[in-house]
Amino acid sequence: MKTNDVILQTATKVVLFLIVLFSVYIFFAGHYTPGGGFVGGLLTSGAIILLLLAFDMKTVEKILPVNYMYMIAAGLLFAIGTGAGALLFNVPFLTHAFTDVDLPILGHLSLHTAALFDLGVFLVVVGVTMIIIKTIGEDD
Amino acid sequence: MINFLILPILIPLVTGVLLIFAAKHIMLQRLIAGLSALITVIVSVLLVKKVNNDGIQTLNLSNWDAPFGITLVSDMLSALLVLTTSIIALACVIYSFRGIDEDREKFYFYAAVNFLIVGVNGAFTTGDIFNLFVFFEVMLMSSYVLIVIGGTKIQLRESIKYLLVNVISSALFVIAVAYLYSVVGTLNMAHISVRINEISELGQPGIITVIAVLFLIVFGLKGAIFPLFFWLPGSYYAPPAPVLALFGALLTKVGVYSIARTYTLFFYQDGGLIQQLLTILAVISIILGIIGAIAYWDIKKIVIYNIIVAVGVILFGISAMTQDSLIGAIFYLIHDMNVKAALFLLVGIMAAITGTSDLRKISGLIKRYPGLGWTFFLAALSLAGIPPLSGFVGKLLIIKGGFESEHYWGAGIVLMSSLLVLFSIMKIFINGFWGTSRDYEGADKVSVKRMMAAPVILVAIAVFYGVGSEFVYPYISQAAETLANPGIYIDAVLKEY
Amino acid sequence: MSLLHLAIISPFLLAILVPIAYKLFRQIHTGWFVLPLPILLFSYFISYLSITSDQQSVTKSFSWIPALGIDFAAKVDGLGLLFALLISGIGSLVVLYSIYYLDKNKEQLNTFYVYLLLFMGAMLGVVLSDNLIVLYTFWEFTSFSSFLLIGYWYHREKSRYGAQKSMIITVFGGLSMLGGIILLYLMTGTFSISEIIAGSDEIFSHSLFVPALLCFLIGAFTKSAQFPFHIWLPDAMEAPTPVSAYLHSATMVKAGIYLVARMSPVFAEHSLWLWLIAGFGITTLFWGSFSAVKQTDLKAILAFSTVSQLGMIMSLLGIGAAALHFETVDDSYFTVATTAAVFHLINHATFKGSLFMVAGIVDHETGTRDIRKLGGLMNFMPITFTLAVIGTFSMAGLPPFNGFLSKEMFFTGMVRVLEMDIFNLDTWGFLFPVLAWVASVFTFIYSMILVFKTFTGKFQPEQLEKKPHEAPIGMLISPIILASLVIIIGFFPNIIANTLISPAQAAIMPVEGYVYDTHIYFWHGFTPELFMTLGVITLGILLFVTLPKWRRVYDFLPEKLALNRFYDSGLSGIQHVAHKFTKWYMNGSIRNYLVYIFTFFIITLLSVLFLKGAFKFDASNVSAIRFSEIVLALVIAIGAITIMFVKSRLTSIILLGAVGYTVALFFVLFRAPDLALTQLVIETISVALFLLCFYHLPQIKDEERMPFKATNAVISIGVGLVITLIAFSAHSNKLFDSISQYYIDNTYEKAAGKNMVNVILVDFRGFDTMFEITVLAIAALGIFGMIKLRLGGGKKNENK
Amino acid sequence: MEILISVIVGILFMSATYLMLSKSLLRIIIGTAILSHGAHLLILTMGGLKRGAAPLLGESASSYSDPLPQALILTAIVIAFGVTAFFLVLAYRAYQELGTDNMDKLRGNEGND
Repeated sequence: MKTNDVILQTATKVVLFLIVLFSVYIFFAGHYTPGGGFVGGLLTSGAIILLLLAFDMKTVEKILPVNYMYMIAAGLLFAIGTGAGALLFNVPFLTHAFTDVDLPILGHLSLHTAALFDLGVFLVVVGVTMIIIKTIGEDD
Repeated sequence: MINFLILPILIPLVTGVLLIFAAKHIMLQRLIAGLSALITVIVSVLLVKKVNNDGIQTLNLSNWDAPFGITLVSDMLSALLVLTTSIIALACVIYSFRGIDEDREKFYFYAAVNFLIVGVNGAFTTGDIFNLFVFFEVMLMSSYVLIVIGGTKIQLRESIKYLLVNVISSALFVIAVAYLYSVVGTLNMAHISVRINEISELGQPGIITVIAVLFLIVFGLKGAIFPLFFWLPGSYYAPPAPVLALFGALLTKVGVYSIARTYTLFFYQDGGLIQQLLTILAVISIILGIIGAIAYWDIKKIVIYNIIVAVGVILFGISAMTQDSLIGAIFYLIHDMNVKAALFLLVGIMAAITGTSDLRKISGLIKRYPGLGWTFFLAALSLAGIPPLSGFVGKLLIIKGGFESEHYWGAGIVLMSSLLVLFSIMKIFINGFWGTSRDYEGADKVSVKRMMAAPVILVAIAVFYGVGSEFVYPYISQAAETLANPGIYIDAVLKEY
Repeated sequence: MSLLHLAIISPFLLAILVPIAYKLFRQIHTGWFVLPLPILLFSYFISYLSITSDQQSVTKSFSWIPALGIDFAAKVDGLGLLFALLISGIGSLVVLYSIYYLDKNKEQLNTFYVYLLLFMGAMLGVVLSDNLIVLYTFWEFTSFSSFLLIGYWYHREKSRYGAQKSMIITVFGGLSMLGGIILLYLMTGTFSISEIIAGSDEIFSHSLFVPALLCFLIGAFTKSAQFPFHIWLPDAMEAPTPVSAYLHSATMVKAGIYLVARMSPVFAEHSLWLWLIAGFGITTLFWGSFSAVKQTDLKAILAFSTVSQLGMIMSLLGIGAAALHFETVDDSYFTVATTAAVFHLINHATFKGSLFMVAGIVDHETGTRDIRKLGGLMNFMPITFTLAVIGTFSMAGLPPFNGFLSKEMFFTGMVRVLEMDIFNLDTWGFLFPVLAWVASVFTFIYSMILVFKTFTGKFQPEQLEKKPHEAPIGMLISPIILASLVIIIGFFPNIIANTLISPAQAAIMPVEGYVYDTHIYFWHGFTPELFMTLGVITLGILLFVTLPKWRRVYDFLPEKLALNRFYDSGLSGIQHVAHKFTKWYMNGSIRNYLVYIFTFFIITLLSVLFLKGAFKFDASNVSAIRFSEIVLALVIAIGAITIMFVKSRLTSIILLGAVGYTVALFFVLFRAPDLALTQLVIETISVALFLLCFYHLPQIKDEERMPFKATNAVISIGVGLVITLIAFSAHSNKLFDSISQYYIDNTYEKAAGKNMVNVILVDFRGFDTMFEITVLAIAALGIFGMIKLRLGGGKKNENK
Repeated sequence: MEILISVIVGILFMSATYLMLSKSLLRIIIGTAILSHGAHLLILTMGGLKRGAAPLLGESASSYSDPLPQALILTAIVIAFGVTAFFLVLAYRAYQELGTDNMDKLRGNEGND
């Protein structure tokens, strides 16, 4: 899927940036408005796929030198770890904690372990989607 | 530690993830997988002890009170099944060190095994009907991976069938949960029971019965009862021995467990219709299973069809619904998981030595492999329920319960099924181990002694389980008591409800 | 655990040590390590005689599974002890004999003695257990140890066949007996034989009584090779001869006799019991003796002889049971039959044991057991010949041997059947003495064949593999001891009358406060029995001499016994039919499987839906429909229906996408923004995947035939219908409020979120989510492995 | 509305069943995809449709639609996605290895005689 279309590539970069931005927003907003780890992760991988379509596999690998299998494992560890943290405090597994903090510059923030959990979800979703696309893509 | 009961799920889960990182290092993988399986066994033993001492263990995940969050429940039944699963997992992992090719090991074999155990232990432990679905999916997805890994022709072909049937059953599971949710508005299993109980004073509403039958179909597809078992013999034929052992020992039993759980917890007030249906299906499963078992001259097929027989026997015990028959069913369930795993591993060794699973091409193995032969002999007798080995007490109680509930024909068929089970399995012994010994190509490459470790452990357990029934009995009867009195389960989960 | 228990399990313990001894001392025949045990056991059991002679018993109990009422209760009474003595006594002789019979350099002695010890222990367990489950356990043990013994020369086809046959038939009987045990338990609430006997009056009229009785009889008949289950016994002769001597003279086959005797106090009140036992026994007696005459293999003659003799003992037990039925134990009118049964049991063990050993010696020294090749051996093996004469004459019922005495008593018992007035026995009862007499004639004939065809007549050295000579003395000791017993008991029967026979009788027919006193007379005067014996001898001699002339009678019968053929063809037929049948419905076609599954789905659900009156249609609780929704519904319906008929793969995938996107739009309409978002993205990726994977696949061909399509259509419509109908009913049956209100109330307060769906996903039901991503991760592992690992060796199919 | 959607779900199941009974692997997989669409719609319907605002707090609604079924569906969708992806790749590999996508030719009879 090699293509040298400069316009497409430039456009892709712009769109990619937008999508990633959007997906990050979606990811963080998830607790309050529609979104969350899934959608965020899917959108991000959508962006990477777009990158794949615009450039070739090698280029993308150069830009994003990620072992997606490890990414999946790391995501899972994140999610499990968030839950397993509860084991240390002898509260039920996956018990979340949250607190509101006021930071000087960022202002009012809600720190929530659920967000860490959702990050795990995000990583797994990106990793899985990429693994699927990549392995099939490489096989062709 | 209140989180104790989640450990048999969590340990394999973390192990599975770690094994992804260790994919390229086979020795490291074996080390991690073996150690973790061993730890899981120890933890499960402790869990059984804890349940025995302190009663049913529950864990409200994320600290939300039942029925709003997901609750894990370890009653004795679940704890025992978790223990059995862990032991079988350990045996299969040990066996795999020698019994599976390195290529498969590199491609996440151990990780998939661990995830499978996550799913199975989770299904045994969860107290939430939708969460049960999720664990089913974990288990199934791992089984898809295990059945197809290696990518040989037969594996690919049978995987398609296996996948298709299970996709359908999953979809049916989802709609069954949807219907149930529509009627009772909750997902926590204890809470469902309470609510169904509330409306069943004047008899269980028809819609609940319909949903019950739908659940029976869903779990029956997993548990391989008549007429939902067609997929099983072909699919189980495809994967290598340790995978087959895991499947044969665990997967169908999860279906059986789910039937036992839901039918004793939710759907017990139906006034006989479903029970009758269950009895009939169980008996037909036994008959067709036996017919299949005596039909073939293929060692794998013979044992595979015996899975269906066992499922029928256990379900018959559950459907008879007397205290004896429930105890017997649980006795038999655990026995069968253990001894099926042993048999599949032994059959795997036979196939590894001879390079075939066609009994007509095998003979005289006992001359060179007496240990294998006698281990097999014991396992075969266990399977047929010959006292004092492990199958006996369970079968005795099931038959007793069957007679008590006046299912004379059914109980008689269960009784006589032992004969044909014995015939089918001794056919392997008589023809495969006896007879003139032959030379097999490549037999020298097989390290039989090392592969024997796992089945020997399992058969030793079978012997102990039978001879030492007295030690096991209190646990099993405690497990059956929860089934017979759903109130115990409900009180444990919904403490203040 | 008492010494008695230790005695019972000592053979098992020794069995563990045997292989070690075999390995360590290869030069010493392993039998020498085994021999002391049965001798020790025999002397140990002798010490119990003082107790049982007073017709008392000892019980020692040991908890095994008390939770289920299963205790290892060992009870020694007259009956049990008699058998225990036979088992250990004959056991000692057999082991001694085997030491000379089996070559230590050629045979696998370790396995042989392990099997033999297992068998010995199992038999002791059977006869000394007072708990039915324990008895059953040992019972099955005897089945399997004899299976192993019969299959000892496992490379022989016939050994395997015989082993399998005996296993199938005896295990069948064992299971049936287990059924009977469970039925008895349901009636009495105990597995203890003593307790059951004590309470047997109360269960007599129970509806399960007769089924239990039948179950026990099947167990006993199979084990004791009663017609028509006797077919396994001749094939069991494939075992080494010491084994045959052991199993078929004194032990295995007598377990069935033991069972009948043991359970008589429970069941004998019912006339069915005595009628069936006596009837089957006499039939077996006749058939066995009749068949024995035509055999040409020494061991085959002995095998059928055993069948016949067992039938005789069995029928005697049946008639003796009449004493219990009529409650006339004390007048010895019918009890004489029981006395005869016990007496003959002992006698049979002695003469049959020695005859098997004689046959073994002949086989061992000449290399054949075929009487057509044998003859004239008298001069070469005089001692063996003498032993054979003693054994066969006793078997034929000739004085002064012990067989004569019990045969006389047997006739007495048979004649007395005429006096019974149950089951039309007053009319048909005469058959018993007649059959008994005819069978005795045949018994006489085959006994004569056995001894005279082998030892007299023409010597044919060219037919023999070896040059015959007398057996070594070691091999002769055991049969000599047995033959001496034949004579001693023949002359002094009363040695055992009140030490062994009466105590056994007291156990078979216990009557409170009644003490049996047996006295055996040599001379009864000119009774009908005596004339019957004379008749047997006269006609027997006549027929034996003229045997070649009437032997053709047997040619009219099919070459192979019909029953045997029934077993063989039955077994292979079952397997054949099973194979055909299973292959027919398990044909590997997933479509067929799905048709079965869906049909079951439709039929059961529909019938339950209407049988239970569950169908309900309540439109009052539904929300309004807007126009846009109708449009969407139409789109999705048309999409779903069109896709069924589309042939192009691209169109199919596009239509699938259309359906998916419409679902997403529904989610929007139904206030599920998260779902809509997710569905949209996932649908996009899925469609991309579909396109990617199916780029290489061929076009869909329309190759389905019309009937197929019709079935498919019917089933699909059925499935859709069922789903919809249940949906109506479930929706119309909303019986409770959902627990969801809790989430609505607490999402912000307790979980600090505003998007309820997301909060449920990561918090309330975060556990689900954790495993849902696990599923995804596993899928990724699988996909990766599937593409990268190809053990099948298949290459990419580039050109298709 | 629930009635209409129930009918739609029925149609989806019908179509899915029909497709799964056909011989072409592609159609079968499409069938399973439609099957899960049907199941997901059914969950939503069974939770009750349109009883209030979207389950997002802060829209000052008096009532909200049931959030629980939505969460369940989300889980189910993701799982179904994983399964479908797996199935697709399996079909792709099976076609490569076995050279056909016709289920009739994929019966197999190992150990069947």
